[in-house]
Amino acid sequence: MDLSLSDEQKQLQEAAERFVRDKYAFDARRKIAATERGWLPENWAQFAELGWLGMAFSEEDGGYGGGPIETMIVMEQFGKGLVLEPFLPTVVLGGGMIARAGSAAQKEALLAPMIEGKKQFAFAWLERQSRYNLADVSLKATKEGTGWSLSGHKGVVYNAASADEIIVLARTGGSAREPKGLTLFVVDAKAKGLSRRDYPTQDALRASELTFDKVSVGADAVLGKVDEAFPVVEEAVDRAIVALCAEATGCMDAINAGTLEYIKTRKQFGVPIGKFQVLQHRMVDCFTNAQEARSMTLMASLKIDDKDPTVRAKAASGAKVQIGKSGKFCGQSAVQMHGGMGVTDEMAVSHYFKRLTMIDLMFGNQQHHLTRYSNLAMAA
Amino acid sequence: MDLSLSDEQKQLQEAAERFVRDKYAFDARRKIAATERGWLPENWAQFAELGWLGMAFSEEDGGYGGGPIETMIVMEQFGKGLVLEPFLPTVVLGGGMIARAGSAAQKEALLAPMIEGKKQFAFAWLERQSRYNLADVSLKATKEGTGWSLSGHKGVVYNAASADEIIVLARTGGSAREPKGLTLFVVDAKAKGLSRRDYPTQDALRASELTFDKVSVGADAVLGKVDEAFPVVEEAVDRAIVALCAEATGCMDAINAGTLEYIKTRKQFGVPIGKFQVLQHRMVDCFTNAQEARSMTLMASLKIDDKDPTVRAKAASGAKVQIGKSGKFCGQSAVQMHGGMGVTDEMAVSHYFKRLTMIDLMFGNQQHHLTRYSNLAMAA
Amino acid sequence: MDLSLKPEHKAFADEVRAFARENLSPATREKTFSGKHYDRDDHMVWQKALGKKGWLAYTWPKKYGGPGWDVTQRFLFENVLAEEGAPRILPFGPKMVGPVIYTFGTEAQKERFLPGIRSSEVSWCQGYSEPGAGSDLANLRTRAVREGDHYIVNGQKTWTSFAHWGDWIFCLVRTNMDAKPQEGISFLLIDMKTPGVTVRPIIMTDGAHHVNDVFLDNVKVPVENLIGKENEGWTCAKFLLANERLGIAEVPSSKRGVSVLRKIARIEPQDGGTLADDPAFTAQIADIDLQVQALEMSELRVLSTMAQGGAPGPEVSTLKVRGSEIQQRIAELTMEAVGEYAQPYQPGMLFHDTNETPIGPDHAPPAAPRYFNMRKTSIYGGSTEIQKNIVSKMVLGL
Amino acid sequence: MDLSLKPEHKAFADEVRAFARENLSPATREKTFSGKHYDRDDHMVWQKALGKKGWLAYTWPKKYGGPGWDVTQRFLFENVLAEEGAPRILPFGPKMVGPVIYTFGTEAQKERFLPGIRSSEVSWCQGYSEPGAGSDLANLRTRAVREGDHYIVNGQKTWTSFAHWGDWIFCLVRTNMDAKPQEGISFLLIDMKTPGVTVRPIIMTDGAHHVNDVFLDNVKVPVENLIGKENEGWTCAKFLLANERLGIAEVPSSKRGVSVLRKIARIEPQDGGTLADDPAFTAQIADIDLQVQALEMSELRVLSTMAQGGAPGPEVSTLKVRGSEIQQRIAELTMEAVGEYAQPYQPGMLFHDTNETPIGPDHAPPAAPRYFNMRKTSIYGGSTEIQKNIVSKMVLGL
Repeated sequence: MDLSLSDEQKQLQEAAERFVRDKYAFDARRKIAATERGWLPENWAQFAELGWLGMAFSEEDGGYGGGPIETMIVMEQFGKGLVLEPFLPTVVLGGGMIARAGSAAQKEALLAPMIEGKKQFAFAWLERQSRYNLADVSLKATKEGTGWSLSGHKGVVYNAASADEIIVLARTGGSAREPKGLTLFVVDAKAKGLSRRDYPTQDALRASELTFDKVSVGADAVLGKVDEAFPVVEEAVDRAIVALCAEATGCMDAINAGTLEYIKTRKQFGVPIGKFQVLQHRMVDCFTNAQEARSMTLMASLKIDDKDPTVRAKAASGAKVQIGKSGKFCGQSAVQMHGGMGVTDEMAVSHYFKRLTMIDLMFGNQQHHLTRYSNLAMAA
Repeated sequence: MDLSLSDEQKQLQEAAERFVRDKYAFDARRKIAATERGWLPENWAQFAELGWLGMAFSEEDGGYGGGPIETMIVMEQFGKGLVLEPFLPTVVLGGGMIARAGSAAQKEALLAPMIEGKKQFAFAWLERQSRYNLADVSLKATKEGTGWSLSGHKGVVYNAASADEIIVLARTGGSAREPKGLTLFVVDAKAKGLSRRDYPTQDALRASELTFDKVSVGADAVLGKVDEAFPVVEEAVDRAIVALCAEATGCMDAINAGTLEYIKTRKQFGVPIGKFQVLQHRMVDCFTNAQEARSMTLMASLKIDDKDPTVRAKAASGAKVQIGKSGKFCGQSAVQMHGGMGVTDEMAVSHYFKRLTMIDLMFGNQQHHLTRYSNLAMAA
Repeated sequence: MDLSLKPEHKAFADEVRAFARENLSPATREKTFSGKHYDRDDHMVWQKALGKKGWLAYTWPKKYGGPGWDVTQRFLFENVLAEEGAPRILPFGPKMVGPVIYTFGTEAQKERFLPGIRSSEVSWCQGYSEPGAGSDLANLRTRAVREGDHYIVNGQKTWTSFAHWGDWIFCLVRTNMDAKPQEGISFLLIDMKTPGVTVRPIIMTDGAHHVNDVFLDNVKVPVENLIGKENEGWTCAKFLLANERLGIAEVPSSKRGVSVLRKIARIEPQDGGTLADDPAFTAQIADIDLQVQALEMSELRVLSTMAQGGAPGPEVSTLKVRGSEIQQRIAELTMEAVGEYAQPYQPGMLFHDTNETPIGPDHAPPAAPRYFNMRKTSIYGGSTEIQKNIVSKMVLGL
Repeated sequence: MDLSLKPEHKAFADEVRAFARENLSPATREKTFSGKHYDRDDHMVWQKALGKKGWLAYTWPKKYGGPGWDVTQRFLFENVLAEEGAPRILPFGPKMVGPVIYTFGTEAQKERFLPGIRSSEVSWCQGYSEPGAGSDLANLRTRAVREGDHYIVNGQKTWTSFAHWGDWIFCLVRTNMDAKPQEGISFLLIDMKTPGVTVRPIIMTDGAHHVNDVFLDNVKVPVENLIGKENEGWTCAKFLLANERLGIAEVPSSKRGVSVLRKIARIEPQDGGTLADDPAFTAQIADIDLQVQALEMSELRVLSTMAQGGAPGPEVSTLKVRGSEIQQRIAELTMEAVGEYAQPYQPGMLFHDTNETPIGPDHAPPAAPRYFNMRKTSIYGGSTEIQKNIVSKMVLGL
């Protein structure tokens, strides 16, 4: 057992801290959020240069041989700055699935340029009826000559407007909600028949509704095996969950630090409100919650490479439950302790609160993952 | 809408308050609990004299024409004093079922002497496997000539050792856990083949395990209709639940008052601990919890006579959820605010805490009744 | 004791319902049930209709032009309107300054101000909070200096709801700088059109504009706009706060919220069925439903005591505390019911009439913004912490 | 970073397990898993076996006769013993007074006292709390007055666990009445057989006798029993409390508690199946299971920092707070799993060996008593409120 960071990991942490400090002051972030794209190409280029886009991939895949701990380190800092660049959809989800399931040719064509910062991805899995069930997919891919034709709808696809390729989860067989019969396709974002409705999300990210109207792709668009995508997707989503958890711990650190600072300076009845015992204890509870979130995220990051999918799934769900709970506690408490200021757009606190709230809703909320964990734990 | 007590009800309240004040000081109660019977015949005689044993029954049944509000008033005061006399099993459950389902002869033979204080009852429904499912009954009653023969086991039967008659829920038909096919029998507590193992409960009441080994009863022992007891039992238990809720509100009032007094006088770091804001707010939360418990109990008491069984069931379950939640909050908080003293046998607080805890476990805990309420509310 | 209604009360409820159905626009109703923001007209058209009927100032005694209803009538009025999807009556005129004027004002003031409040022809807003003061209300710095038959007012008010719609503002101002915090305060009515009054929007976390900063820069206010005596405004302030706290629990709208939530659960898909099939979720609805019932019954118990001549004591603070927690929880569960589709931010659907179709189901666009926005309920009107301080001190004697 | 174990650590865990299986009596194990009370022999036989093996004072450095284990070994030792159903090591000797003696004591004191602690031949108890002092530890009134080569001690200690089994008691006493509360305190070792020492049981809410009042009436204590300098005992006191707080989270026994709870859920009948089929209940188990994991990982993070030379800071207070909440919750869920059969009070099954069969299932008798009793965990060792005060001040700077 060893829970200390290596020297390289410490350097990575410092570099990520520095990036956030330099580029993501509150007002700077507001300006980035207001751009059409919603993120800055120059930041993305810097990620490539710093090696962050390839750090978690094996050297044979063209990466730098790191893993979930490196992802955790960077995502945590991204959380502190509420970073808007599409690292999760492109690198963790898109890159992760290609590395796991892609052919040599696909890795060459997709992963290598992604690591260089030249390709971005989006992952389209959700449909109106899916809620948190990854297998509740009805967008249909039917054989068409040697290739496939895709028709249907996908919703809340993060980064679809900036992505070069959309990785689409489609039904090629099986019945409704059956895990068997799902296939991943890599679809050119500009493909004929693919239309988009773009919008910002509550937390200033960008997502889209996608409509596929007989979108034709070749046989080489299939990522992994036909009908066998579900385990790939489940693993990729578990990894994305753990990365999100790391982001959330960064958000919690930032919101707690801001609130602590606020209650030390804000005066009422002639004293700083941080002198009131009720706020003191609530602030302690916030820090305890953030500690627990960090602990569960670390544990999940250390277990997510486990060969046993049950170990992996339990670790991811367990961490997601904790960050759902802790994120809500820290977010709501921070707003309350900021008083009226906490519900305005002017203060950073409301933006962290929104992000923490949205993280809970992504890939299954606290309740969903508690049930998932519970079922796995009782089955053991 | 009118939520004020009538003059008679106010008098009843005062009389019950007076009884508790005079007879149930903490040390007096300890002595009563230590008697073999666990309650005092002289107190029971006083109940009869004061008319409390008959107050909730109609005049045609020999009662005094009151109802659930009268029961609520008395039970609340009993809660304040942790009164040990078996009012709930005898009057609310036993008396209630006889009044609802009994023949004229049974009322004559059972209800009238009960009102005079000359008969006590116990209600045997629970079995080892029942948990909170009133229909999960396997004690079997088989036809034997014109009468019946009862064999099986009943558990945690309150007041069985003092009761003159045991009212037994038995299966006369239907399959396991089927509501249809249940029948109530009135069995002489000294019947041949009926054996008892008596014990105190956590909260100093008395209960027993009962074994029925071919206990023979006549046809006239059937209370209500053969195979049709379930609605009678469900209603009686709902009424008992509401009475228990009233008792719990009394417990909460007492434990809150005691804790408030304690934190006003107990000093630490040179000041009464009630000067610490965290304890102040927790104390406020305790009072709020007790208020809500009182509100839900009152509402349930006002709705328990409703013709619609769904209205009745929702009211009873709703109140039970609230007192489960409030009782736990007040009980745990009181112990915590009493510090080490709160976990000793010496202080009243631990006895109220135990009673509140046991009330939650009786006839279905908070979770059970939340589910019951939820199912009824969604079905509407 | 009895929870049932007498026939005349049933008839009354029917009358209120018929009135609401006739006078509420479908667009306004739809906003209520979906949780979208109202615009000015939604409020004003409805309030003027109530005013015309004599029902806007429904808590007032007959003497001052109110209907003089009993507790049961008020209860029914509020509940029926909530069920029918009426926007809440903006409280600043009819519930706040109106009772202050008829209790503490002169005959001339009553004649001048009460009719406009009753009819909703004149809109009011509240100048209590100041920057840096928060829940510590008495710590106010806005100054009014007497010059002849006028006060010259300088200072800043904040968190002023609907100041951008307001014709008049009632303000707490300091008229004696040397007195203790709660002394030396006066209660002043200021015409928003007076030179020197400036309103600046505060944008909420969901992008909404409800509240404002109000700057008072050498504002000249005639002395006849002073309510009560100079330096005795704290009496009016406390009276107003006690009135405010009672209705602020918002039970009728929470009841509606629970029923909307159940409806949404029956629509939201999950695993081939709907969310209504998921006992883990429906149990959470049941839990908040029961919390609403407990709060309503607690409020009725307070009202019943008041009807018998008791005054609402500081224990109504606990109703406010629980009422805000409940509103927040309903908003939270509604957002969770919507799930991933709560993520798109759709200001077009929230604030304006638009012909676009919403992203996700109709109930999706306001779900998350409402959750964010409802955090304010445990802050405004005296934060939860302040309310508990009050109860601790005034009720428990700690 | 790595959570996996090296081969030598795996071998170590196997050795500990084999030792436990050989030396724990089946009756003791059964009490652990069912949650019944241990008697004196359960503790002493086991502790003496550990002592003989050199494992009782397992946190001690080699220099003082400890095994000198690393963090991973301690972690494994504690977890394996908990899994095997060992009673916790009574901390008063090996975890409390022992480290104080080898840190602050003279060579003579080390030679005299440490062997008996390591072997468990001598039992210790703790004389910290006093009536009326509670968590305000420095507010103590027990007085020690120097007379020649003795102190004469007068006063009362309370909440003294296992004083009725104790050979020696370590006490905080006031040696200077004029100094500030935290000054003028000394750390004194007192032989329980000294005339004037009287022990009176305090009966807990479940009827158990664990704790006591200890009366000190003109007790004559040789000066050589003073640890550290006179009037500087607060240093020892603080050192001891920091050590105490770390292990007090009781993670290994909570892990066992969760697994026992799952076992009970698979036995307890409900609706023809078992409670394990009820998702509302199993979700609650999952929730506390995850809380235990978070606490364990937080503790490991602290230990990892310590292993690199860091000291345990006041933030370990939060581990104590959460550890106690978790123990309480496990006890609560276990009681709820038992349901109506938690109601019979069965002292025979709780305290004694008896041939009676229990009422209800085997796991029923301790369920409710344990729930009542576990409320103490958020009170002793510095209440939750005190711990949060400490973190607020020392960590957050509030």
